[in-house]
Amino acid sequence: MENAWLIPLFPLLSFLVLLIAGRRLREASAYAGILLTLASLAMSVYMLAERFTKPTFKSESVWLTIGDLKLTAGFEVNQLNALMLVIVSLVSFLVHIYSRGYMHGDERFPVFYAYLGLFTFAMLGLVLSPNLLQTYIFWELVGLGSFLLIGFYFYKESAKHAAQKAFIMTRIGDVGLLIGMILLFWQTGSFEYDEIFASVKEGAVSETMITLTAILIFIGAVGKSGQFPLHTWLPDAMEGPTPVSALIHAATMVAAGVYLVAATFPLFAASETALMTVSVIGAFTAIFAASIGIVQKDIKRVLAYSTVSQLGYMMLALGSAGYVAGVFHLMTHAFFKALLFLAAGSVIHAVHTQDIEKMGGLWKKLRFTAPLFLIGTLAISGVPLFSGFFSKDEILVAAWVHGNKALFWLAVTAAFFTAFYMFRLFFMVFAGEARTHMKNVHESPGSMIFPMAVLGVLAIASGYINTPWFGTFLGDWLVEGNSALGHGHVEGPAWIMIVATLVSLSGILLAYLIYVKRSISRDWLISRAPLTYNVLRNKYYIDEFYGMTFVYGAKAVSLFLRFIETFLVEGLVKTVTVFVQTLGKTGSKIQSGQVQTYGAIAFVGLAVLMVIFALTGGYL
Amino acid sequence: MSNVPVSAFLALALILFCIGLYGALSKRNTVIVLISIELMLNAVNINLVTFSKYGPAPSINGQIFALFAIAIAAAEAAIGLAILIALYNNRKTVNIDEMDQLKH
Amino acid sequence: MDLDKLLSFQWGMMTPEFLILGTATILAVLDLFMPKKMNRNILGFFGLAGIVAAIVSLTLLLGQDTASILHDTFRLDSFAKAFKLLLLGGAALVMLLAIDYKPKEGMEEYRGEFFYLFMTALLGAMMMSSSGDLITLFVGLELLSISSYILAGIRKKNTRSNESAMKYVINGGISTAITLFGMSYVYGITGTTNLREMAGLLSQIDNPQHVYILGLAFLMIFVGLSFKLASAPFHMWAPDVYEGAPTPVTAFLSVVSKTAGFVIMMRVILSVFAAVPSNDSDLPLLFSMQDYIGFLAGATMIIGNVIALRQRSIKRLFAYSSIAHAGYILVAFSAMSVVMFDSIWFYLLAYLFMNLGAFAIIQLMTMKEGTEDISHFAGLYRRSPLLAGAMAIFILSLAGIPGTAGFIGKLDIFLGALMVDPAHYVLVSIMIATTVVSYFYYFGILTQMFFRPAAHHEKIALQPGTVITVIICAAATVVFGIMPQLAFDFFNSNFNQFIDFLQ
Amino acid sequence: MNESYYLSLLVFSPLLGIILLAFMSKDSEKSIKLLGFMATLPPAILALMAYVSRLMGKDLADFSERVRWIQFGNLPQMGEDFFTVYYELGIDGFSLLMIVLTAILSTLAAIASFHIKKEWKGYYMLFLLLEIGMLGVFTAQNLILFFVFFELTLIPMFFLIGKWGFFEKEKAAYSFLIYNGLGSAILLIVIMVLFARTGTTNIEALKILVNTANSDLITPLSDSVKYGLLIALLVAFGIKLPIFPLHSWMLRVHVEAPPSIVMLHSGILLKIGAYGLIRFGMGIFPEQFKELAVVLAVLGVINLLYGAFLAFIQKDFKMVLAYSSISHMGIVLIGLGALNQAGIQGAIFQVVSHGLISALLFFLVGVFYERTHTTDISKLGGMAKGMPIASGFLLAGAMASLGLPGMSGFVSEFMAFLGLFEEMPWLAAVGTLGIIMTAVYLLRAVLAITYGRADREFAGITDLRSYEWAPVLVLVGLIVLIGVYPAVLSEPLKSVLLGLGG
Repeated sequence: MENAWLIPLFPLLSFLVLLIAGRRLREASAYAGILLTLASLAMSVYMLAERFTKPTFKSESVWLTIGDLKLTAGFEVNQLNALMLVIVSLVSFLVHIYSRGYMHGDERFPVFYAYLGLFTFAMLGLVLSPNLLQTYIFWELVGLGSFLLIGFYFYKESAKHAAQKAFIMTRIGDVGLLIGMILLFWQTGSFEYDEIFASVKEGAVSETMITLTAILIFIGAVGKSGQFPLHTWLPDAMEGPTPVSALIHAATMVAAGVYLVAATFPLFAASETALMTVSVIGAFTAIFAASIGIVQKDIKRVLAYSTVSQLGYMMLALGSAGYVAGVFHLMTHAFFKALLFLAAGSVIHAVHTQDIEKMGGLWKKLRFTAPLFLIGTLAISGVPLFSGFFSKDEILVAAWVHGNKALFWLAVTAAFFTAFYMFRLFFMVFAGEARTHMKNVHESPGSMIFPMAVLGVLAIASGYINTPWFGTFLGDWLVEGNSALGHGHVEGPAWIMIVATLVSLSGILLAYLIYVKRSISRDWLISRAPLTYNVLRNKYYIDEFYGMTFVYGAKAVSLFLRFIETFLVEGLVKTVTVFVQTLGKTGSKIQSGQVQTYGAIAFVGLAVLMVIFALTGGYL
Repeated sequence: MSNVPVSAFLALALILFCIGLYGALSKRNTVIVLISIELMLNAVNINLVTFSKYGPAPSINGQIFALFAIAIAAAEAAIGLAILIALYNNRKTVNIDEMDQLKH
Repeated sequence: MDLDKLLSFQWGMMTPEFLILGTATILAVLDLFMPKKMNRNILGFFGLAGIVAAIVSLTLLLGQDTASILHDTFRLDSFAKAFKLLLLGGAALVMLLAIDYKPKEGMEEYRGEFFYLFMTALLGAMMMSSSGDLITLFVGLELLSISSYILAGIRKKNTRSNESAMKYVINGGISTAITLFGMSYVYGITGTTNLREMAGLLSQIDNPQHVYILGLAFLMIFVGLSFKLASAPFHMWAPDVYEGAPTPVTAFLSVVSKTAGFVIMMRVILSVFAAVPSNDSDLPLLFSMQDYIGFLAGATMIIGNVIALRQRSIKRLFAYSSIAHAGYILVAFSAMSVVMFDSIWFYLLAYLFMNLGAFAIIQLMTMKEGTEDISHFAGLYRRSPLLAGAMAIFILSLAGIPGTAGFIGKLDIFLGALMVDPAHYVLVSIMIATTVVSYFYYFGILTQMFFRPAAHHEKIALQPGTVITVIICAAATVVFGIMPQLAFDFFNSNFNQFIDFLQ
Repeated sequence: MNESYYLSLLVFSPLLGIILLAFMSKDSEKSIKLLGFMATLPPAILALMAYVSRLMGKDLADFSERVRWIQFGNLPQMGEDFFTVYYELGIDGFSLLMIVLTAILSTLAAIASFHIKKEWKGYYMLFLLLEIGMLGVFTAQNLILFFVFFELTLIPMFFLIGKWGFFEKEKAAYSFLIYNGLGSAILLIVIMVLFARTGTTNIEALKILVNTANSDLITPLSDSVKYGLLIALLVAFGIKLPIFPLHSWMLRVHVEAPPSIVMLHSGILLKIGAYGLIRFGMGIFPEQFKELAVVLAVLGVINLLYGAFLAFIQKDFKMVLAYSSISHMGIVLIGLGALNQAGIQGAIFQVVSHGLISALLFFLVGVFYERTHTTDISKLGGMAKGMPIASGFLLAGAMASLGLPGMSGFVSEFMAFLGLFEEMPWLAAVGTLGIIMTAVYLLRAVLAITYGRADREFAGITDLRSYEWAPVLVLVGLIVLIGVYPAVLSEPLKSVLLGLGG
């Protein structure tokens, strides 16, 4: 495990090589990227395997000396990291392969692979970080990767705005994280996770401070994971190439927020308020995003809102002390959502549009993509036997057991919505007949199908490592040796599973009725509740609200400051200048050329001095 | 003579000085201005001579000083008039307020 | 006083004065007998030679002990030596300029007079620095003044020259009268005109009324003498006279005459009033007058620098600038610190070079262009890089930028003003603030020279005398700016802080 | 000890170039440029050698040199050193860093100056003079010498702005001159008061004299005088830095001066303000500085936010960068205001880091301007199409500037905030708003230039030329190096930080 630090370096190498030699390699760049990511994947798998038998490994050295303070950098391999390493490198590897087909023919092909390398490096680095500072560093670099890839089609105005928005919105969260970690540092004297947890455990940090810092760190997570109210960037981020959406905005980076909360879980666990905040925000986001997802017409946006919603689920899990549930869902979600995105990419690749209104009847034309998409949809909808079913069940149980029944029912409702809109999507894309004329619809090349197939398998299989039926292997392993993380598996009432199944099936049924059988009008919502529809369609007008408040607010402040600048700062200078010049003008006017005036002034000067002297008697 | 107090001489000198100054600063004709300056210098001479005779510490130096002052005042007046003539040749005026080519 | 007595005086002490006097006389006679058509330049060089000879003789006298002759009316103390060196140096450079001065009209026939009047003016200034008696002081002062009046008006056909001379005479007359009026009271109270005796008598004065009168007399003398310094309130003649007078005369007035003004100021005021006990404190009267001097210094700096901002004529601009510099030196004077003498002497030294250098270039340019407007400096950098570079040095020095003598001079003045207790914070602040204001007009000239395109690209024919002056001045400005210790060491080893000032 | 002239050699080595240039024909453009560039190499090499020898463990005190220079007054009774100003040069870790920065940036700016279109001879002579001034400022060991070099930078800058600048160059030059003249005037008052009261201007000696009770002064320095002096220093260096509301001159300079000069101006000259505050303000008046730290921190936050918000609405990219400089100098102040080790080190890091970053950005401004003849954001756009590499570096510069980890900006920003959060958490929290705003305005501007629709006008423009690669690569390399391995800066600073008490 002492070589774990090499894992992120492979993608970094890929980044550098492609940056320098990319122009010459052209599409061969893909091989460099794929091979190097494969190396990372191989090592990650090896680390994971090793971690089963060996204890946590941590290695650090001094990075920055500030007087007496020594800040360190290093890496740590524990259960959570090891798992994340595999997830990240696997998805990244698959996306690398996929992109070879998807990005074929793009003139900036090498750049794309370079950026992928950069992102993968940052994400792997983030996962390996043993302390908050390092986490923060990679946290931001991940954001950079995301920014670059969202803005990959830089010549599109929308891509530009999306990239900018993504960077800024996440940065707002990052500042929360920054403040939180600095406050923690001054409380505990360290950025190291284990030392912080130890201090918290000893009670060296006050209750309020724990709550405050935990919430601040959570703000960071909110930004990255697209939780309400910082979620608006994530749907816009779909401007990036689809493989990017799969890698960054579904499987890895957006999950980083969840990962962060998981990594600092002992801190959250020490404050009921903090947990409460996490769970409330999570649950709210889950239902909130799901409701928007119902009416979106862009295939990727639907998936994006579903991502937001699912991330809310994970937060809810963590907030309900369901550490294992959160991480478990993170993993399954990574697989099935990546699958969905890749499949969606494949669809877009085939039909060159993202508008689902224009699609339809693709089941027959895309013989590989369609079933794989269906697997993903089933998994996310929580249909039994698919991975999403198990992880979602785990979350519902955690929420129920933790005690907040309102949140539980919210989560159940969100599950219904999820099933509904996912199948709405599926049916609209694949079922029925094509709604517009589409030519040259063809199945994607093997390089794109293969990664989807792998993910399809995982979307089904990955659920079975932690089930109430066959054993909670993952859960037990994750919390091993760390009591602060709670129990590996939470026992809940069995009816929850039944309810969850029923809810998801009814969601599917409803979608079927509307979009396949057409027994319920598609325009039901539009005609019956146009207001609600418009609100949903416009994403609750949140973007507009931000536009009106923050953007205009900042502009207003700027204009106000410009006012100060012009009138106060410059005005002051102007006043002084004018004063001096007026003085000069007056002086030169007195200099009238009349010699008698000169003499008079000299005399007046003398007289004044003498009068002063005479009056003061020389006692000036 | 000796009944006249010192202060009277000094006051006379002061008054003369002021008249001279007033003249120098107010008359339009440059010749009168030059004469007024002479008045001021003569006021000084009165002072010097008074002090040399009745001052707190009488001495001959004052009178010598006065002699020098007279001589120099004469030289100054001569120069002044010479310049005035040159000016008059060029400008055809002796009015001091018209000499304002150079200003500001 | 018989012949023996007369011969017993150490006349050698007066060699420099005799040399100047002799040169002046010979020049006058030669001028009289020289054919009208003959080039008078030779007279200028002869005068220059006389000045150089005087400098040499003065240097030989440097080691001589302090002594006085003619009943203590003529003193050769270190103060006299130090300032005479400045006067002579300045006059020599002015002479070089004067030789090259060939205005378009109204000068040619008087060039001989031009040269020897410089000599007599210089003689007056030298007498002032050596005099130990009010009478000689006064005579020296007037010799300088009257010569300068004529010099200012020497371009008889030029109305501006006439006018400037007239103004100069009238203001000069008034100032003389005021000074003398003040002096007459000082004489009245002490009964003597000898400065040293006065100091002795005044130190025992115990009548508060007399002290009071002396205070008034002080103000009169100070204001009267401020005419020579061109400092407030008697500064207003300077711009007009500087503008109208021939350029070498302007240079002479702004440097030599001003130096002489400071000489007489220190002579009279320090020797007489430093001795008078004050009515209200243990300190001499002079110290209670510090605030008045400081006030006038401040006013001078402000007036000079602020009005200079509006000038378009380069000579007027330098007139105001020279008013401002008088203000700076008055700051040193009003502080009366232990470094007062060094700082005034060094500043005058620096001022001599930087100002004369600048005037040399101004003379060249104004003669060439026939106008004094600043805009004719435009593009000088292209037309003559040497002149532009030298002018830049002078201007930077006048503005007090490090690396030049002007900076060190200012530094020394600040030091003096701040080392006394209570420190003159206000005065120093005014000085610094006005210095910054002065950047506006000084750098305005640089802007013209370097940034603006020239109206035409005619090369400027350089005249040897001017070039020599410029080179000497530029070199000195830089050398004393970088290695001021040369001057300070010379000053300290030869003049030893003027401790013999009153002995 | 042949090293005793090392620093003099280092500081005055550009003089060689000036002299050689003086003998060149003013029309041989190529060779003048080449010579101008070559002349910046000796100081760069010497500076790097000094840096390397420091890393090898050499004592920096060995570099000191001291020669008698001026003695004011002649007061033998008061001792030899009294009122004597020495020509004394020396360096410590901080000044070493600044010298290396100066030397490197000068070399790069000399390359950037290849874009200059006229009168290369005068340009390079002034440029080298400016370099002497800047190097001197950081080596001077007494206040007067410091001041001399400080002013020495003023004059070449005036000319460089006024002659080779853009449209309103003369106004900018004047603005620069008057503000800085005022700043240095105030500085001079402080220097002279200290000199007059203590009889020395040596910084080390002053540290002791001013802060020891009953020390042997000519006239005692009361506490109020000390406060007055410190505040005056703050104003003097505040103009240079610049601190709100003393900044308006600097905007003009940033906009009007040629980009190669702004590289130096923004990279080095502004930093003299920070250097002065740390060296003199903190060094000579530690007690009073502590009291004023809050004020500094507040000013820092104001600067940070004020600059950021105003940068947000600028139309000219140079204005954006100008306000961004104001904003970033706020971080220096924040670090100083924190007055703990983290804060001070952060401030110093920021000084170096911003020097590199702004040099990079302004170099790129020059590159873009040279091709497009505009820096108006609305007129540019989609430059990543025609100039992908330059655009990429511009983006990298912006990222560095907004404090992206892995680049130098982050390390300094982080430390400054780390420091301030210990002392004044609320203020620091307000300040973090600046971090967000920085991202907002930089992305707005940079993306508007590089991303978006490509303007047809700019089709067919060339990307970075061969000689333009060097500055960009060196700067980015250094920025990343500091960001990844900050020990390159913190190592030489170790002793400095202990000396400042922190």
